Parts: sequence; structure tokens; C-alpha cells
Amino acid sequence: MSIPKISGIMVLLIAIFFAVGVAIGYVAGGWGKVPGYEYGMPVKKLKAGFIYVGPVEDFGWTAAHDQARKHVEKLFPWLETVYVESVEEAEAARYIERLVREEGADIVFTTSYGFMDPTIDVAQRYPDKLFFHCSGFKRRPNSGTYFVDFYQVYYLNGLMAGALTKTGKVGYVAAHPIPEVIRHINAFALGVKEANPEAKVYVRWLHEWYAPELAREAAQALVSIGVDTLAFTEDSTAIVEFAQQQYEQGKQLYVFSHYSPMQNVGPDVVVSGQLVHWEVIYADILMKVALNVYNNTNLENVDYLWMLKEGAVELGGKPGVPVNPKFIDELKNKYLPGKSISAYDAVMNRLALMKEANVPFDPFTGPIMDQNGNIKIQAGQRATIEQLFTEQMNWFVDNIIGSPSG
Amino acid sequence: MDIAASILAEAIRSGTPLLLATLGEIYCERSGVLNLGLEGVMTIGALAGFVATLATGSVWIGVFSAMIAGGLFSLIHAFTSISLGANQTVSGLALTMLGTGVSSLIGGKYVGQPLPERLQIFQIPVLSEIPLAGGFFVHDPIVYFSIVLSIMMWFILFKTRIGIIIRTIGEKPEAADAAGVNVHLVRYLCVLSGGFLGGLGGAYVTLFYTPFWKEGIIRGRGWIALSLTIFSLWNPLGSIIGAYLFGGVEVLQFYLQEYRVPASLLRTLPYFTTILVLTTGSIGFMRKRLGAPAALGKPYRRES
Amino acid sequence: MTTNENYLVEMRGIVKRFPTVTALDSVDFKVRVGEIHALLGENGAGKTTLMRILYGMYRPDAGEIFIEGRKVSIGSPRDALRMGIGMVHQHFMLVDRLTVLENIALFLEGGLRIPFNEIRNKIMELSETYGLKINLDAKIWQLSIGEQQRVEILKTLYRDVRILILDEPTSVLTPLESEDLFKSIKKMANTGKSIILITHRLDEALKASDSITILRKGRVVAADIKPSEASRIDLVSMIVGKVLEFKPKAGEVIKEAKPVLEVDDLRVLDDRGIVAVDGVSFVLREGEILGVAGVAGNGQRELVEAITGLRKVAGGSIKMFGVDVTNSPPNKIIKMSVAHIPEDRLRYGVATELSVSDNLIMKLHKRFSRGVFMDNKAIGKEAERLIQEFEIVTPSANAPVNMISGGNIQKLIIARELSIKPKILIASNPTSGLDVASTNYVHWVFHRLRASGSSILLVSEDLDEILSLSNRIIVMKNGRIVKEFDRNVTVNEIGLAMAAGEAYDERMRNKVSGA
Amino acid sequence: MMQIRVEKRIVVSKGFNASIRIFTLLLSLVLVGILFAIYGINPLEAYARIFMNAFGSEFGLSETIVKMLPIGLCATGLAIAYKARVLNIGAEGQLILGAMAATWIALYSNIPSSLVGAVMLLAGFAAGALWAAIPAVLKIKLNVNEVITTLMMNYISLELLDYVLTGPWKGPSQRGFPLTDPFPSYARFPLIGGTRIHYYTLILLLVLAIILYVFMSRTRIGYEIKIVGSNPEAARYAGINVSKNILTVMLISGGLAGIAGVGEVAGVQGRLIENISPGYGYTAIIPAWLGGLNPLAALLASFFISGLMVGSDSVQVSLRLRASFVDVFNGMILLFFIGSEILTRYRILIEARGRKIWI
Repeated sequence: MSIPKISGIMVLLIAIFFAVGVAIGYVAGGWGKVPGYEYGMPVKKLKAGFIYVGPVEDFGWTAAHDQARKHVEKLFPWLETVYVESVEEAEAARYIERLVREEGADIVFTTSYGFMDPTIDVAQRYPDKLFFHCSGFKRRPNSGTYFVDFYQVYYLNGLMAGALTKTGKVGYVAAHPIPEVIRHINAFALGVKEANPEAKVYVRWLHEWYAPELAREAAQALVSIGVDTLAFTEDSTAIVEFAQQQYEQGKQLYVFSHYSPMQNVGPDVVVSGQLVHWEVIYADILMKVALNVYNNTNLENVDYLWMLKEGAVELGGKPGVPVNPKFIDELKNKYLPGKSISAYDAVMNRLALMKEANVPFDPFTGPIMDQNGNIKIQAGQRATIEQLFTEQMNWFVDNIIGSPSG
Repeated sequence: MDIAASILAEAIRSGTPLLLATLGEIYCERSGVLNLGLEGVMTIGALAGFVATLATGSVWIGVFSAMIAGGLFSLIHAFTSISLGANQTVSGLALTMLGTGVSSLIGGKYVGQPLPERLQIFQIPVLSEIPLAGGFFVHDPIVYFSIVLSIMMWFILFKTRIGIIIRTIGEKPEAADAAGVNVHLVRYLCVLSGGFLGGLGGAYVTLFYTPFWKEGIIRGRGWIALSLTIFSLWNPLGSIIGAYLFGGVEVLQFYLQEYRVPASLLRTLPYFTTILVLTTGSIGFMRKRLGAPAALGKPYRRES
Repeated sequence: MTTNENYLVEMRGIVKRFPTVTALDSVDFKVRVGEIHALLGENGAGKTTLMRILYGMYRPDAGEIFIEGRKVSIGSPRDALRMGIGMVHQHFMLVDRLTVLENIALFLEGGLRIPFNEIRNKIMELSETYGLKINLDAKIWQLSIGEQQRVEILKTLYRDVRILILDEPTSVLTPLESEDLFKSIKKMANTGKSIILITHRLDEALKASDSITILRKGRVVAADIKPSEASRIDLVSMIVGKVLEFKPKAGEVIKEAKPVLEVDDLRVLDDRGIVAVDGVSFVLREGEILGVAGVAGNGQRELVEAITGLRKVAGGSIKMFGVDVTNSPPNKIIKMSVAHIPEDRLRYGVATELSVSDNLIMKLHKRFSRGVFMDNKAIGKEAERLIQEFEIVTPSANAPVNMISGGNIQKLIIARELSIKPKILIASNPTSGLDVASTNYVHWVFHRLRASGSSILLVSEDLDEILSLSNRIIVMKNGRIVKEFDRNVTVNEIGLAMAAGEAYDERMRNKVSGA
Repeated sequence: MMQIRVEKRIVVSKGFNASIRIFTLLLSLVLVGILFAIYGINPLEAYARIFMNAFGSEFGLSETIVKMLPIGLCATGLAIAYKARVLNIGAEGQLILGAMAATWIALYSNIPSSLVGAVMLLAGFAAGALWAAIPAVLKIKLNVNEVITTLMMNYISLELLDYVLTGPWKGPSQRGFPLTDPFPSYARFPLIGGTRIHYYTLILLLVLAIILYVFMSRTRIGYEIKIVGSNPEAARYAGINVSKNILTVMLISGGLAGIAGVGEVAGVQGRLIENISPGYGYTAIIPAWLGGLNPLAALLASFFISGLMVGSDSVQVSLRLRASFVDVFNGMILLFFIGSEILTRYRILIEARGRKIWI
């Protein structure tokens, strides 16, 4: 099991170098006046602390952040890192404070929504230190926010799912009913709808981020009602394993992996998926902190929301492999309804469009109706940031079966 | 398979770790020892089975290791509660803390690792196509084994001398002593077999049910098994029904989600049932028929 | 002298010490083949301990055991059974929730499989032979006590025992059941089995046995007495062990004083639901000591517990100072200034983990509190006073009770009970375990208490005590009052009543089981 | 051939009991030390770090106190219940109910803001006590074993918490996360400057521990409770209402656990969250026993257990050992402690090859 990981790391490293290059270019373009800015230059030592909500070995969120931590540590000789894993929300404040006080961290990254208030609280107590909270919306002069988002990729996954399903029933096993997950489900459902207007997306909520056993049960329940295509938001490979097991027993399921490279776990079932590159953001933030671009007075408005364009996310179940070759033919033979473009080509075209600097394509382009038949996004309009990223994202697209409130 | 069969199949799978642990606890409690450390024992078994399978590549060595680990671990409880006559409630709780703590400590590096081998499901042809009842015939060997085991354990407990000895020790250890039975030895063996089965139950979770290891993977199944022991009225046959029923509650939430049944309230059912059964069994005239073994939780020491 | 070969069992120089007492002190005991041998003595004389040694439940500290002249070592009941020794305990070794058949099967050696049919057949045969009828498929809890005893006996007979020990077999039986039991025993003896009958009932020993051995305070006082040759009164004095000539010093009989405690036709059940107190009526008057004599286990304990509110009354009534207190809770009875020195000190009398002073004020704790608080100063003072007055030997008033000796625990209880200045004192064996000086002190205190106008119900197995203190004496037997005496009575007369009570009370015949 | 026999101990001294307690603690330290060594950590360094991080700095000390608040509240209450021989292991659930009651008061009632703090505490106490009253009544009226019922009710309360957080109480401003909205500032307990110590709860804990100590050692009910715990038959004989006392200790221990819950929502989190208690109710069982069921000693033991938990952060962060070694530590202390209790009640005779050794 370690061999694929190494090759994965190589690919990831290449991706990072590329990403850092992009980041440097971006920074250099913005702050060209900064003298002597170059990769790996000696600056003052910096210590960064990371607070994780799960174990670093999970197969999703925390593992991805920790991989990124390791990479930036390797990347910047002047950087030292320290982390705490499996921190419960109830105890977050103590750990954050311990990192800045006892461990001497200059900057702390807190990587769970539930850490938002403790982060702000500790940031208030230590105005000289810097804090970055992932996935939240509260900021202070010394506390910024950052996030990557997948909805574009989920949409592409949805296109493939709609094209592949034979039963017209697509399943989605979801963690918590929060705007982020709802947005992803909606994006996915929009893709499914475009490829197969008759297909329905069945949603099952886990109310957990990391719960392999529940995920498996939910997947089984979905398969029982006729679902043959599965996407999910849960930080383990449980569903992929489940599908691979079904495959070995003669039942073909189509799965879209989540967050980490899982294609090796389910080589016969993973069609595509989403991959994350937190290191791109971390490198950017840390470099700017090292250069004093970011300091304890100017983070009030620093809010990263990076997607395909910035290289923070990637399509595929394996780095560098957007679609599992096993399914490419099938996708190439399936045409989008009423159009003369195959599902495969559609995915590739739109992927390219969404990587462009001005992002000429967006999945959330009207008309989009919710389950009750209300128009949520007017024809020809794109959803606004507010519509996508705040509490307003509390509705389901009309081909979804299930409740957006959990 | 139709949906009903599929739900049944899932309930059985989800109920199997419960069934195994409950069977063990039934023998343990029938001999008069309350092992509140079941959650810890299962967790130890879950990890031991997983690690052994990773190391050797053989799921069966994993199963075997889990049983040994669970058995050895439960001997701690046997020693404090049988030999030392210590408070069984507290000893059991301590065992749970120890078990979950140790496995989380050791298990850290195994989180997220995939298993090299997975057990095949034996789908029995024809039978598995029967509506509803088909759910019985699509399982791995452990499921079938646990059903056979329940029947065997029922037979031993109620139809053989060993069973009579065990029941006597749980009801009135001095009577067994007077009949020349080594009370402490039998209690040790019962706690040990409780540990074997608890360990196996734990391993079922990490090797078959969700082939993963993570901290807290047992998720309170040990406590549910304790309630199931009461629910089944200390009868191995009753525990089959109970385990599949309680296991069904766990999986049913995903079938009922569309109908907006709050999963959390659904999950309280086993606990309410347990309190109800326990209460019923404690009422004076029902005690003799349904109550807990009379010597449950009481250390035995011959006065001399 | 008979030779060894005639004895099936011979125990020589048996010594058994428990942490606080020497239970058996160099005891010799012999039983012949085919003999019914009664082992007679008071509670605590060591009868059961001796038999538990024979049955392998206890190991003796010294002494030897011979079976058929061969020296044996009996390490466990299993050994005993293999040697043909079986024992039916006073508290049955039956499992309530198992069937009769299962209970018997438990008792058998053998493999995993239970030979149910074999057991059935053999039991049928045995019950036929000895007249012990039983339903094999009933659960034990569904049986009457007499039937349960039959199961116990059948269990041992099934193992082909040659020596059958029965520990107080009739204490739980109705007279009719007892008759049946003795018939069965005779049949067993006739087939060559030896039966050892542990009992504290003299007439039972006389009626049913071929030979009697009497134990008192862990020593043999008489061995191998033939019932036909012994005088009852001699036996009684050997059992009780009292000087026959005794000058009673009790006060005058008071006839006209008003009653403080009136017990009318009281019926009380024991722990097993058997009638233990069966239509007892008496009156305790102001300023008198009423002695309740009788061999232990004849309903005295249940009577006392019913009066003090610890046990439910099944019939009849209890009045104190004219107020009906039948089935009142203990605290209501305590409020009426009724003190109680319990028979079972450790069960009721003390909370052993708590300090001596805490225990000394247990009954009065409400009086020693100011508002919600305990008045520790006053408690300390009172404790010191009582410790001094009753000469309780303790490291300090704050030492836990489990650090002081049994005799001192008894003193503590007496001190506490007297400290409430009772109008009525119910005392069960108040001086057992006390040394002579302490006993005298307690007696003096009782006198003084009576002089101050209080009344005492004195339940005691110690006839001296009863005679020296009581104004009147009632004798209890089988849950009934069989005789009442005024103070001018001799030990002999009381002893006779205790021994021969059954003849005195013709109503006994109609006694029925309450189960 | 080795044989072990046990015999009742007649004389027991307090000094002996205390030394056994200290010995078991040391034994656990040694065993966990071995565990450290296995993981390549110098045990002395680890213990030094734990100690320094828990008690050696202002921050560590303040965090230890923050943790001591819920553990101490539960432990002092449990000590009293256990003293009456009522094995309440439901403090976890009672704590959660207390937290839920406080949340309802803070977010959904119309109580004047000046009274909210006091009403939250009262409601928390009442909720915890009521939750404990259910197993108490079942025990008194129907003789139902309280160990299982209190345990089951812990699980029921967890699911109840899950239900309100994913259902009716899910905060509208929480973007779908299972959290309630933050409490208004008047429903937050004030903190000692620069720390997270919510001093209302701290004062309450200290006062309650002293009150309970006085209650147990000086009051009539405390006295009755001790008798009930030592010998219920004797209590009945002495005219003490056993049922009433069982109910009393359950209400007190449940109520204190409830207050602990209030402290967590109003003092620490400022809202109700799913893991409002990382097992405080279970952890508290340890100091209750370690303190010999004396409320003040239990408080002291809570302080040390809390210190151990806070101090272990450093082992976790700098020495990279999982925090769960604290569970191992706790389990061991508890096992050794109750295992060694036999030595206070019995003498053990080991006979080996003709030699006799008394312990």
C-alpha cells in the first residue's frame, strides 16, 4: 500500500512546485515592490501551529491538511511547524492558546468550522500573533480565513454520474447539512441533470465528518433502493471499498472519490473525484507572512476562496488522472441529451474553462429551480457569492430527493 | 434482493458484532460476573484483529488474535472481580477506559490503512432470492457462525451439565461449591469466553463490517451489547432476535431518512427497551421468572 | 469399649479456630453403621462447624477423621461425596430458578451430557423406597419448603451416600412434614445408612435418634447417650450448661401496674414465609421485666422484629401504651421510647465503617442535632460518657466500629439503647459475648431501668439471666407460648417446659404451614 | 504449589489505608512510565513536563482549574452518592441535561437578563437532579439496579442532545452545523481576566464542596446517608428512612452534574455543542473514589486528575504521544485502586512451599 503513496507524493510535489510558482507569480504581480522576493530566500524563522479536528491518518480532511503542512515545512527552510490532532471543539481554545504560549507558534491554522469562535477568542487575547481559520467567516486584524471549494469539480463529477447511471438513481452520502455540502450536492445534481434529465439524486445524511461504518451503511441503503452511482462527502474510503467489494461480487457501481486519491482503493469503480491542494494556500499565506505582507493589523479582509483557477483543487481520483481510463470509452460514447458533445468532452471542455483566469463557465447559472419549483437563480444569471457561500444555500435542486436540512 | 431482504441483511450484518459480544456477556453474567468493560474488550479485539490481519495478511489470523486479545484483556476484570472480590461496576468501567485508551494509543498508526484481504460473502443461491428471508443468506462466514454459535450456546446453557453449573454459579454460588464445583474457575472461564466473543465482536467491526480502524470505531456497541444481554433475558436465542433488532435500528435510520424520522430518537430505542425490561424483571413476582441472575455482581468467597 | 471397626465415622481431636473464636476445641465424635445419631446443642455450640469439617467444607486446624477405620483427608465436598458422605444444609443448596431435575443433575459427576432418563428412573426408585415424593420438572421456587428438603435429600441419596448429615432438618418443617421426614430417615437407617441429625430440639433427638452427642461451646459434654437411658432434665442442663441450684433475686411480681406493651394473637412469618410466631399473646406491664425463655429458633427473633417494626406482622396486633403500632415503621416505634438490643448485632446493631461515637448516637441522632446540624460537641461528650460508663474498649471515640471486638460492640449497642432512656426495652440475648463483670453491670443497669419505671422484654437463652432478672417468665416453643411462670420458679421447671413444650400445648397438632 | 487465601481483617488503620492509596498511585505512575519508555519517551521527562504544564505556569494552572470545574462538581456529588452505596454512573447524562436546561433558559426563555445567570444554574441543577431522579425512583420503588439505568440514561441524553442540535435548536446563524447560536452576553459567565476560568462556577464549586463536606460530616442527613451506605439494615433499625436518603443523594449528585453542564455552556463554550462534555461525568468517577468518597478530598483529587489531563497536552504536542494515554493512566489508577481495596478489608495469606506470607 505504500508504493502508490510514494508515486502520489511525487505527483503532488510536482503539483506543489507548480502551484508555488503560480503563487509567486501572483504575489510578485501584486506586490512587485517587495525587494529580494524569491523562492527559499532566507528570512526570519517562522513557527506555524496547526490544529486538526481528526486524526492525521484519516483519509480526508485532516490528512490533506497535514500533507500540506509537511510539504510547506519541507519547502521553506525557515519554517517550523507543530500540530495537534483529534482536538474536540470543546477543548480547542486551550490547544490554540497552548500553541502560541507554550510552543511559541507565530501563526496558528485552525482547520475546523467548530474552531471558529475559539480562534477569534484566542486571537483577541494574543493580538501580536497571527491566526487563520479554515472554513469560517469571522475575521479580526490578526485573524484571517481561508478555504478551497469543490463545487466546480462536483459539477463535473455530476456530469459523469448522469452519463453513467443505468438505473437513473444516483446516490449522495453527505456529512453535515451545511451550506458547503449542500452547494456540492447541488452542483453535483446540476451535472447529473444536464447529462440525464430523468435521473434523481438521493441524499443520505450522516451528521458526521468521519464515520466509515455509517457511510457504508448509508451506501448500502442507497444501493438497496436501486442506486448504481455514488458520490459522497465523508473522510474515509469506506464507500469506495464498499463499491469495489460489490464489483468483486459482480455488481458494477460508479463512485466519485472524495478529497484524497482513492482510485487505487477502488480501481474498478472510481470514475473520478475531487482532490485538494491545501499546500498552495499554505505556501501563499506563509510566504506573505514571512515577507510581512500579512501582519497582525491587516488580516481583517484576508479571505481565501480558491478553486480550479488557483490550482487548489483538482479533478480526479488520482493526481494527474482526471478520469479513470477504464470509463473513458463509456463516457465518450454517451452524448449529452440534445447536444452533439460526448459527456467526456463536455467534462474536459468545462474543466478547461473553469481554469481560465476569468472563469467563463459556472455551473450555477440560471435558470435553476429548487425542489418546490421556486426559481432560485434567474435564467442567464450566475449565482452570487452570497447565494453560494452563506446560509442562503439551504435549498436543493429539483432533481434531488431528500431534505436539505438533514 | 428486494428492499426488505436488503434491510434484513443489513440489520443482520450490523447486529452480528452485537450478537457476538452479547453471547459472551450472557455467559459472563450467567456465572454472576457483570463485565461493564465490554466496550473496552471489543475495542481491544477490534484493533488486535485489524493489526494482526495487516501484519500477516490473513483475516483468520486476525480473527484468532482478536479473540485471544479480548480474552486476555478481560482476565484483568476476572482477576479484580473474582479473585480480589472488588467492585465489579468500577472495575468494568476502568476496563473500558483502559481498553479504549490503549487501543487508541497503539492504533494511531493504523488509522486509514486498508486491509490486504477481505472475506468473501457466501451468497447462498436460490435461498437469497426469497423476499425478506433472503436477507439471511447473503453473508460472510462469521455471520453464519454466530447464528450456529447462539444455538450451541443456548443448548449448552440449558441442556447440559456445564450450563447447569454456570447458571447455578450465577444464582447461588454456594450451591455449586457444595456440589464440588470450583466456582472461581468457572467464573474465570465464563469471563474469558466473554472476552473471546467480545474480542471477536470487535474484530467483526474492523475486519468485516467496515474494514477500517479508527479511534472509537466500536461506537458504544459494547454498551448496547450490555443492554442486549438484559433485553434477551440472558438467553442466547433471545439475543439473536435482540441483536438483529438493535442492529436494524442502526441501519434503519438511512431508510427512514426520507420520511424525516429523527435518527437520534430512533437510536434511543435500545436504551429505553433495556430500562423497561430491567424494570419489569425487577418487579417482585416477575423477578424469579425474568430477573437478573441472583448472584450477579456479587463476589463469592467461601467463609473459612 | 467398642472397636474401631464398628464405627463408620470417627472424628478425633478436631480443632477449628475462626479469627475471633475457637469454634471447636478438641472434639471427638463417632457414628456407627445404620445409626441415627443426634448432634445436640445450642446455637453456636459448634455442631454445624463440626459437620462442615466432615463434609469437607472447612479444614480443621487439628484432628483426624476416620471412615471405616481408615484415616482420610477430606479436602472438599467432592471428596466427601466420593467417600459416601452427604450433607443437607440448613439453608438449602438449591437453585431457585432451576428445575428439580437440573438441581439433581448439578450434583452428579459426569460428562457434558445429562442422563435425564437415568436420573428420572433412579429418582422414582429412590422416592419409592424412602417415601420421598417429588415433581421432577417443577422449578425449585415453585415448591414448598418441605418439598425442597426432599429434593436435597434425594440429591444426596442419588450419590449413594452411606452417611447423611441433616442440619436442623425440622426447623423449617411443619409437624406433619417432620413426621414424614423421620419416617423416611428410619427407612434409610434400616437400609444400613448412618444419619447424623443436627438439632437443638431435645424432644426431636429423643424421639428420632439411636444415639445422642451433646456439644456446648465447642466441646463435647456428653457422647453416645442412649435416648432411653437419659433424663430430659439432665440433657437440658447439659445443653444449656447452667448451675441447677440458683437463688433468684428478681423483684416482686407486679400485678396491678398498667400494661405498656400488649401483644395479641400475633402471627409473624420468617424469611421463607413460614409461620414463625403463631398466635402469641402477652402483656408487658409498667416496671416489670418479662423474660422470654426458650431454645433459639422458636420464633423469638421474629417476635422481637415484629414488635420493633423491622418485620411485617401477618396477623394479630401490637399495642404500646394503648396505641396500636401494628406494622408501624421503626422510627415511629423508636419515637415511643422503645429500645431494642438486637440478636444479630452486625446485621442490625452497628454500621461497622462508622465511628464508635456515630454508632452510639444512631438512635438518638435526631436529638443530637440542632436544626440540620449535628451537635458534635454534645455527641462527643455523650460518647465519652457512654464509653466510660459501659467500659467500651476502643482506641478512641472516633475509631471505626470494625476496629473493636465483638464483646465491645455488644456493649456499645447496650449503651446506646439504654441511653435513649427507654420506656420499653426489647432485649435479645443482651449479655451473650460479655465477660462476667460486664454482664453484671448490664444486669444492674436493667434493674435500675426497671426501678425507674421502665419495662423490659428480655429474650434470652441464658436461663440464669432470665431467672435473676425477670418478674415473670414465658416460655416459647415452636412459635407459641407454652408456659408462663411467676418469678418463683426453678431452672428445672423452665427447662422442663422448654423440653416438653410439645406435650403442654395440644394445639400444636393443628399447626399448618404458612407457605 | 502456591495457595492464596483471604481472611477478614479485624484491625484497619487509617494510615494503612492512606498508604495503600498512595502505593496504587505510584504503581500506576510506574506502569505508565514503562508505557512512555516503550514509546521511546523518557518517563521522568514526561512526568516533569506534565507537572510543569499543569501546575508550573499561570496558563497551565488556570487551564487545570477550568477542567477541574466540571470534573470536581461531578466528583463531589458522586462521592456522596457512592457514600450511600448508590452507584450513580450517570453523571455524564446529568451534566448534559444541565447544559440543555441552561441553553433553553439562555436562548429560548424570556427571563430578565439580570436573572438569567441564576436561573440557568437553578434550571441546570433541577434538570440534572430530575434526570437522576428517574433511576432513583426505579431503585426505590421497584428495586431496579441503578448502575444499568444510569448508564442507559447517559446514552439517551446523548441522543437527546444530538436531536436538539440537529433539529429544533440548530442555530439559524450556524450554517447548518450542529451548534446552537451563541448565548447573549448576559447569559455568559464572566471570566477571571486573562484566563478561561468562569469564576461563578469556581466559587460555586468551592462553596458546594465545603457545604457538602459539612453536610456529610456535620448534618443529620449526612449522618443518615453514612449509616445507609454502611449498613442499610442498621439504618432501618435505627428508624432512618432509607428510600428518602437514596433519593437525596441521587438528587444532589445529579444536580451538581447539572451545574457542571451549566458551567460548560455558559462559562466555556457560550453555546451548546455536541461534545459539550468529553466524558467529564465518567472521568469524575475516579476522583470520587480516589478521594475516599470525601467531597473535599474528591475536589483535591479532581484538581490532580484535571492537571494530569491538561499536562498531558504537552506530551501530546511535543512528545507526539496520543492524548489517550491519559485514559490508560486513569483506567490503571482506578483498577489498582479498587483492586487494592481488598487489602483494607482482608488479609491475604500466600502459602508457597510451606512458607506463609501475610499481606
